[in-house]
Amino acid sequence: MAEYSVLSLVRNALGGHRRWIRAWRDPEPKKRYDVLIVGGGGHGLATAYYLARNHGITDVAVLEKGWIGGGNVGRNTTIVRSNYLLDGNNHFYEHSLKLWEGLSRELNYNVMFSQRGVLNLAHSDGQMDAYARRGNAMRLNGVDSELLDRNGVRRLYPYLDYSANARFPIYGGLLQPRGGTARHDAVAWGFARGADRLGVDIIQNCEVTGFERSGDRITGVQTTRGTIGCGRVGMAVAGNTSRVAQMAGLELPIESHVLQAFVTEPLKPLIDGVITFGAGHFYISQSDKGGLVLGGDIDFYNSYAQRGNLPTVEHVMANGCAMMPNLRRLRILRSWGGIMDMSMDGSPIISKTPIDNLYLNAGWCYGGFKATPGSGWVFAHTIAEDRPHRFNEPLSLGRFTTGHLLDEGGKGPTPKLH
Amino acid sequence: MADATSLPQAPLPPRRSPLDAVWVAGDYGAAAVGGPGVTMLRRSGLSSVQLDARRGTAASLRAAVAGALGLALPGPGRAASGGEVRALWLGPDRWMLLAEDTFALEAKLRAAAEPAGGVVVDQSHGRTILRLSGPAVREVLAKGTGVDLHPRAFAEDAVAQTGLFHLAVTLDRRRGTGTFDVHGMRGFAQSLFESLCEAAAEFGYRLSE
Amino acid sequence: MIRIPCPYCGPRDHDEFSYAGDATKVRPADPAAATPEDWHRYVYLRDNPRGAHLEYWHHVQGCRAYVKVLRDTATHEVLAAGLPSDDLPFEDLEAGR
Amino acid sequence: MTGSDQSHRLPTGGAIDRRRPLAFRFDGREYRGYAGDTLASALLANGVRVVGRSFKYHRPRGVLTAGPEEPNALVELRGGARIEPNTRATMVELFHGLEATSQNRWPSLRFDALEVNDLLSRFLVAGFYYKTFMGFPGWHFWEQRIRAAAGMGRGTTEPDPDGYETMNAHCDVLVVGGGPAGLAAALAAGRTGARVMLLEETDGLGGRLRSDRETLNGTPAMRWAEAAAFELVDLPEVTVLTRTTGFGIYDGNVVGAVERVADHLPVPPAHMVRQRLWHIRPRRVIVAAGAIERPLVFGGNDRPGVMQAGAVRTYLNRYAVAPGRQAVVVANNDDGYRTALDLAAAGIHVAQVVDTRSAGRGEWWRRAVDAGLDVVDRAAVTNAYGRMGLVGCDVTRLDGNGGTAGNGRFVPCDLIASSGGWTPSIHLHSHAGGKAEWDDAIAAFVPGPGRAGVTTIGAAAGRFALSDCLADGFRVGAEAARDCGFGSGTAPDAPVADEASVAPLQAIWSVPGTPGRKVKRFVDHQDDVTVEDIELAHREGFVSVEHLKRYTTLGMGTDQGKTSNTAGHALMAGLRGRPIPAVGTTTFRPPYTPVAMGAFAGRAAGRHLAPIRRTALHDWHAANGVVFVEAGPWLRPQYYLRPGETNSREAMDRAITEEVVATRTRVGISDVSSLGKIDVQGPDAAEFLNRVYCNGFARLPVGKARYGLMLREDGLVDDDGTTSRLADTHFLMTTTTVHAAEVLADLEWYLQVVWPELDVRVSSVTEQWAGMALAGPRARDVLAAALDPGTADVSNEALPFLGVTTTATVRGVPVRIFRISFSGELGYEVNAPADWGIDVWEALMHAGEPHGIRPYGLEAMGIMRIEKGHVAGAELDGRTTPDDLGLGRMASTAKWYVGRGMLGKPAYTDPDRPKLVGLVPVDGRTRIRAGAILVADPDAPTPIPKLGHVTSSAYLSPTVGHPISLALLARGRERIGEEVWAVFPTRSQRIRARVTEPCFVDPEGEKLHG
Ligand SMILES: Cc1cc2nc3c(=O)[nH]c(=O)nc-3n(C[C@H](O)[C@H](O)[C@H](O)COP(=O)(O)OP(=O)(O)OC[C@H]3O[C@@H](n4cnc5c(N)ncnc54)[C@H](O)[C@@H]3O)c2cc1C
Ligand SMILES: NC(=O)c1ccc[n+]([C@@H]2O[C@H](COP(=O)([O-])OP(=O)(O)OC[C@H]3O[C@@H](n4cnc5c(N)ncnc54)[C@H](O)[C@@H]3O)[C@@H](O)[C@H]2O)c1
Ligand SMILES: Cc1cc2nc3c(=O)[nH]c(=O)nc-3n(C[C@H](O)[C@H](O)[C@H](O)COP(=O)(O)O)c2cc1C
Ligand SMILES: [Zn+2]
Repeated sequence: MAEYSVLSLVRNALGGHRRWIRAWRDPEPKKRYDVLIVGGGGHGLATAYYLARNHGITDVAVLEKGWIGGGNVGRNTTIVRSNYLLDGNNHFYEHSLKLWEGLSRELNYNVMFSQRGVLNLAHSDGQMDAYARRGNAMRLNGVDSELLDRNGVRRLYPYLDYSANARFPIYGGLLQPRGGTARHDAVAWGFARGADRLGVDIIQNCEVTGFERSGDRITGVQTTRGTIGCGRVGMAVAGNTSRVAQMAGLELPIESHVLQAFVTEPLKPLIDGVITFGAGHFYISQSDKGGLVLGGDIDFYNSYAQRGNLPTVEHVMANGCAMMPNLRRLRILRSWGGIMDMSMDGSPIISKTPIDNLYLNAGWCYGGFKATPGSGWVFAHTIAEDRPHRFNEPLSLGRFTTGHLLDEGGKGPTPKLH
Repeated sequence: MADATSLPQAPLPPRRSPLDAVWVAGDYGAAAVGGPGVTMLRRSGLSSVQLDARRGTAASLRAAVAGALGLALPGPGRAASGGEVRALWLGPDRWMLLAEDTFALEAKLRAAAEPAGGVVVDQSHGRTILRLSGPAVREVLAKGTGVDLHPRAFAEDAVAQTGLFHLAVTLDRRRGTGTFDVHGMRGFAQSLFESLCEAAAEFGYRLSE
Repeated sequence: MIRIPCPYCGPRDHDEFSYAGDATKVRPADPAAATPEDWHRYVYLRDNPRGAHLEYWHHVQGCRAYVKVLRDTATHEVLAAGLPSDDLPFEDLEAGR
Repeated sequence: MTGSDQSHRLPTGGAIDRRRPLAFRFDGREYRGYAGDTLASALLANGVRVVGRSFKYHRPRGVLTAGPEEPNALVELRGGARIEPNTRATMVELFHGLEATSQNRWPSLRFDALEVNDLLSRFLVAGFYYKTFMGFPGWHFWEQRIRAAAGMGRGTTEPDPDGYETMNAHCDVLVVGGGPAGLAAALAAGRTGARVMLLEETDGLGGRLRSDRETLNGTPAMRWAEAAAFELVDLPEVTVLTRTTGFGIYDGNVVGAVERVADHLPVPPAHMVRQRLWHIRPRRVIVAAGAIERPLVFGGNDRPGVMQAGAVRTYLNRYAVAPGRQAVVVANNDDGYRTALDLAAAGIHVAQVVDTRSAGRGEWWRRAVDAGLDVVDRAAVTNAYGRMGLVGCDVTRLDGNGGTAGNGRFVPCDLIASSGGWTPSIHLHSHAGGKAEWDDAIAAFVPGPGRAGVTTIGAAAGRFALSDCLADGFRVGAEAARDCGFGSGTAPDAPVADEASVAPLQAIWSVPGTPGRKVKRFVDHQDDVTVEDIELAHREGFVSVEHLKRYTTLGMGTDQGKTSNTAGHALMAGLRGRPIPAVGTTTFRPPYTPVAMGAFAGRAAGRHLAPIRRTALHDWHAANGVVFVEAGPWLRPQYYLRPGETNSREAMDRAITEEVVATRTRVGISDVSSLGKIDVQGPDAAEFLNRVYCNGFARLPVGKARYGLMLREDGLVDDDGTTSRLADTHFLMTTTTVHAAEVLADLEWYLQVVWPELDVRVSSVTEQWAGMALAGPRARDVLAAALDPGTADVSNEALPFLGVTTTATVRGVPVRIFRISFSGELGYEVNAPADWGIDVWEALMHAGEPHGIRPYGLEAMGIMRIEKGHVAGAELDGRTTPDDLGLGRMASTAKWYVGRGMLGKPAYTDPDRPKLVGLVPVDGRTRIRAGAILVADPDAPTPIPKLGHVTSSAYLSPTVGHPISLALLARGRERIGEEVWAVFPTRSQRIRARVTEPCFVDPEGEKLHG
């Protein structure tokens, strides 16, 4: 019998739930590991899992400075999609989406991946053209996408603002039916438990504070729990990327910015899928608990504080209420922020680095949650094989030098605009 | 090059205001005992001429302007009046000069300021100026701007370049109780006007000719 | 609201400004002599420190000056502000960090 | 339910207005209360006990508290478009005609089908959903059911009819909380003349003094509060805002607050907003937010009728409501005695006073005993009974080792007043990054070191004695004013509180169950988190308080754990065998209490989402059949209908075609005012432009215009436009509409930061000038006819292509004329001072009448520029190099300019890069839409390799007679004449296309120069 199943649940219920064991162990760090993963977020944990599962590398520790899942994986708006324009991104994210589709069973952990559809609204002819291009490019890659006109959008969501009062009328939208949401914490916990069961040590409250070097190689990492030796190091510290990289002497094309997110009081089902506003940055979905989960733009200044300021809050709400005027009376229950590693072209970096045995997973901007399984998969491959997987070849650090940028928005090297 | 500012021959058409389509004089909003909380009027037909000092010419420019207009160009955050002309500080080495004429001020400034290092740019048609007065003016403006308008912080002749209802404006605190001139961009004039009216509605407001 | 003391206008809400990023980045002074590597560093690479950060804010809705601001990226506290030509006590802070 | 008409209203007392009865409805049934009641107090006055259902187990729940921390009594207030789900009945001021409905139950509050969850609760433990629902029929199936069961109140799909707004404020001292501490602080600061603001969440000042029977110098303390309130109102620089919650402190100590302007009214009257959001920028913040009482955790502690002790006092003293007729009081601190005495004073039978402490016999105990109350200590309520309302409880001795001694004694009661101590409201202190420190004496976190300028006082600082609260307030208020330059900082004398000494609290985080009885002990009432859930989380390794929260949902309800977090965290600390401060607390986040999204949005709703920018010619268009289109902030003419014509697809198509044909064959005019115009002046102006444009500007002659291309620092194309030299040191730059603001900011950047040595001034003159493009073979005739005679010569010789003249006048209005063209026709751009824009436009229209002039809009303009192969937004998409657009030769090799350093990147020079080409359908008919992808073989297996995409398209070029498109195509220039597939899978289209030069009309530019 699977460790987690209806039957095990019933059996444990009858036994007063006394026999459940820890979801993951709490080991003391060993002196040395083959691979150290710095960062116990979604990507770090998924990488450890796939190192063990796909490559048989189990002498692995994930070092997390706080509690696992406390970073962006635990504070994002949980939108999962693969509706990217540029091939370099599209293939990668679609790989990830396919992994999502089997993830709960793979991990024997219900990550509540729910394919409720992601709809991007368009508010001008130009935007419709841009969405058409994206939708068409996706289809050619074998990815689902539907171009909706105004009536198509209205059939899905009759309560958006179709009135003459709308400042930016809805022209139509791009729908990815296979997109959706997942239960963010469960993703971290599911990968942690999966990795743990395969022998990976998950070490919390263990901050990496420096690297031990011997020439171009890293021999170990200094942590708040002592020095740990290693064969290879994978870095997946999201918003903290520049700081950890600096310990290894690397300067990266990354800025850290704060992105806020919000949840309303819990409601009976109101919004089925994910809707994004096209005339301003705003996206919304409803969690299974009932809260509307929403977000928008970053705060537009470098930040390592996991909180933002009122102008952005107000901007997000104004966009939301413009898109859905029925939101106005609903109340925001909680707001928070996460620190995002904004790359210079708005696309991620999963790459080897100038240091032989140091590998980099960063630059996730607004959108790395959806990448979690795919990122772990290709990052594990990159670490295990010392060369990129075909899906992360375009995501190399070198693209900033060669000019093979992946700039979905065409915004240029201005992170705040991505 | 001197634009066609040598005074034109033909009689000029009257100047239009971007608020022509929406400005109907009268009382609006809540009925307020003791008169409207805010009275708004349009200051139309003015010359608004922007004057910049080129690099290192601020002092000579000040002297030239003082000589020609009898006006000391004000420092940051201040306005000054001299004769028929009012000067508002807009930014480093930049002022807006205002007078109740159509071309005379620009011509005068070109003659006096350009030789002293001044750069003259006519903005008369680009800005829409509303004058707000009345007991509720401060509250109405405070709904749209983060600048402190309390007399302790924003006394007479104080000037601020700021956002008002998210639009770039210049606020000019005039003499007398609670009178402010609001200079906004022409294209946004109607949006600014609507925002001001909505903000003023609870106090009652008057649009006067 | 970050309150930024504009050297001209006094303290203003940060949303009157537009953020213009890292002020320690110096554009190659002699473009002809600059190597691709120099341009790469200038355009793409960032120190991105946690703590004191020297940065530009453009007072777009105010006096339109670019204001140099020393701000702590961990607390958002503004430590100093001045004009682009001003030396703010960044080095001191960095040294003490 | 036993509700008769105000059966539980006390005959006297309370701060209600008995002369103003108010009728209201709950679940359709009519009741009566009084002005001054809350919905909760009015329901209790009517004997209504069950008001809601819990989140998960759907257990019947009653009113637990009397404040914003209420986890149970959540209702749907009002209805229709104004429905407000999850509204705390304890915070709703009663008004006449109020309608409220219970929520999270079906079909009714009394009979809720999902109460079955309570029976299944042994399966529905914390996190059960992570362990199941993975197999057939899949999560999606179960999710629908779980979602329907989850959630609380219902939202609406109708737009909210009410208004909101924002208000900005500045002050020296801001006081948050209008209890005794806050009042004292505001008084002390206000008397100095400092600008002071005081925020109070409820409808009146006084805080706990409104609920408690405290006295100062022998008179009720509330009298002092009333006097303080009067004094504050009279101080000219003091602003008191009631019904206003300070919901968060942000950077710069800016406090966000929401004022409920009209929530206590049935509907907002005309011109009144419903709520107002305040941005307050104080120099000093004093937080006097009080403290929140914790319920004790015992079996059945969620039964309707179990209430916080402090809330019981509020209902008795402030609302004159008897929350029960037969009470048991249980506490681990002296609040039990206080409450018992108040109950007794109100004539309510106190069946038993239970003190869980072993050392609680102080002055309050003595008073209780002296009053003849039946007091038992070292005992606890171990289980409470009564599904729809309390009927009694077991009172059991405690053995002093965390267990019970002997069997419980059943005590009949319909009210249990419980107190587990008070938790200071350190929310705002924490928002500002302040630390929390554990205080063993009160068993709660109190404010530790925090941000400069923010001070927490009174009960919010863990100082519960009234005398301490007043002393804090007076002292800190005076100091804060002094720090702002007002007064000496000396605190005024505080009135003397008549207080009994307090025996120390002894924490008890959960009361053991009675052996052999299965009971649920609720830590978090709203989210149904029990002691067992916390034990399970511990067992499974979710031991950090943050994991605990996320695994069990402790503190994640609408109350955000205000009553539950401390106990929950303490229980985890106990399980882990670690001290509570080492385990810590979860993060406090704004808002302090939930805030409506509309309040944040303010007036930026509907069409006010973003301001609208109108051109100087707007009113003319509006009067002449225009259809406007949103272009960023601008409203621009899209096309013009005939007089009286209604808009339709056909009308649009015909209008656009006519506009193109008129312009190509006769003359057209369009509004180009929105193009950015930047005045550039100074001795170094030419050098400056030479650096920002990739092509040369240094030698542009005076009186000439030139098309310029600007790159970003990364070498990709940023913007384009024509720039004219009006005088040696004076240029006028134009930019695209979308990039105008950005380009100006960039120019300022280069001048202020990068090249401060250049002596150049730039300013936007976009608004100063109305711009009109006059184009077509007859353009010159029209222009010449419109000009005031003798003001300018516009002959081909005098004003050749790219010539500029500034001497002309039209109807006396000085205009600038630029011979440039976007349409490829003989064309002029005429700029007129904006206030005369319409006059000049009308003069041109008038002069054009004999030539059949037509105004044309963006659509026609778009078609004509595609016909000419001119690039616009879809090609300048931030990913193209000059060479991609066929403009590579513009990039000078003779000088340095922004972006040049990057142009050598391998990817930019890759011959496979897509290049601008034209496309026509091989069938001559089918439109190749923008967004189509170009491929060699549409039947190739996926992923199908892409060669490029269609950027812009005209469904019909009236000039060439068939559809045309522009595209970026790999090796495009080499493929001219070849065929490719343009596929549009989202419309199931594939079209055979021939690759052409990107210019379809007049490639030699004869028209332009003619
Ligand atoms: C508000 C918000 C909304 C978002 N919405 C979405 C969305 O809807 N869809 C989407 O796809 N993406 C979204 N994202 C982005 C997504 O959350 C992130 O890109 C993704 O989670 C980043 O990867 P991660 O999970 O590994 O990062 P994290 O969870 O941040 O993991 C990094 C970990 O590294 C640890 N760490 C850092 N430094 C050290 C050190 N020195 N030593 C040890 N450990 C260290 C951190 O504590 C952290 O736990 C959002 C992000 C935010 C902030
Ligand atoms: N019995 C006890 O042990 C005990 C415990 C705590 C407090 N008290 C008594 O309570 C009183 C405490 O005085 P105090 O002034 O510190 O607190 P208070 O509770 O009397 O007043 C706090 C006030 O702040 C308001 N408030 C809270 N948060 C707010 C916010 N975010 N925005 C706006 N308003 C907000 C509340 O509505 C309340 O009116 C004293 O009388 C004290 O004796 C007694
Ligand atoms: C998808 C999602 C849904 C959430 N739902 C709730 C919720 O219902 N109640 C709540 O209190 N917090 C909710 N949160 C917010 C968390 O409480 C928390 O604020 C967030 O994970 C960031 O952590 P922090 O606030 O501890 O820094 C949610 C967060 C996310 C990402
Ligand atoms: Zn400024």
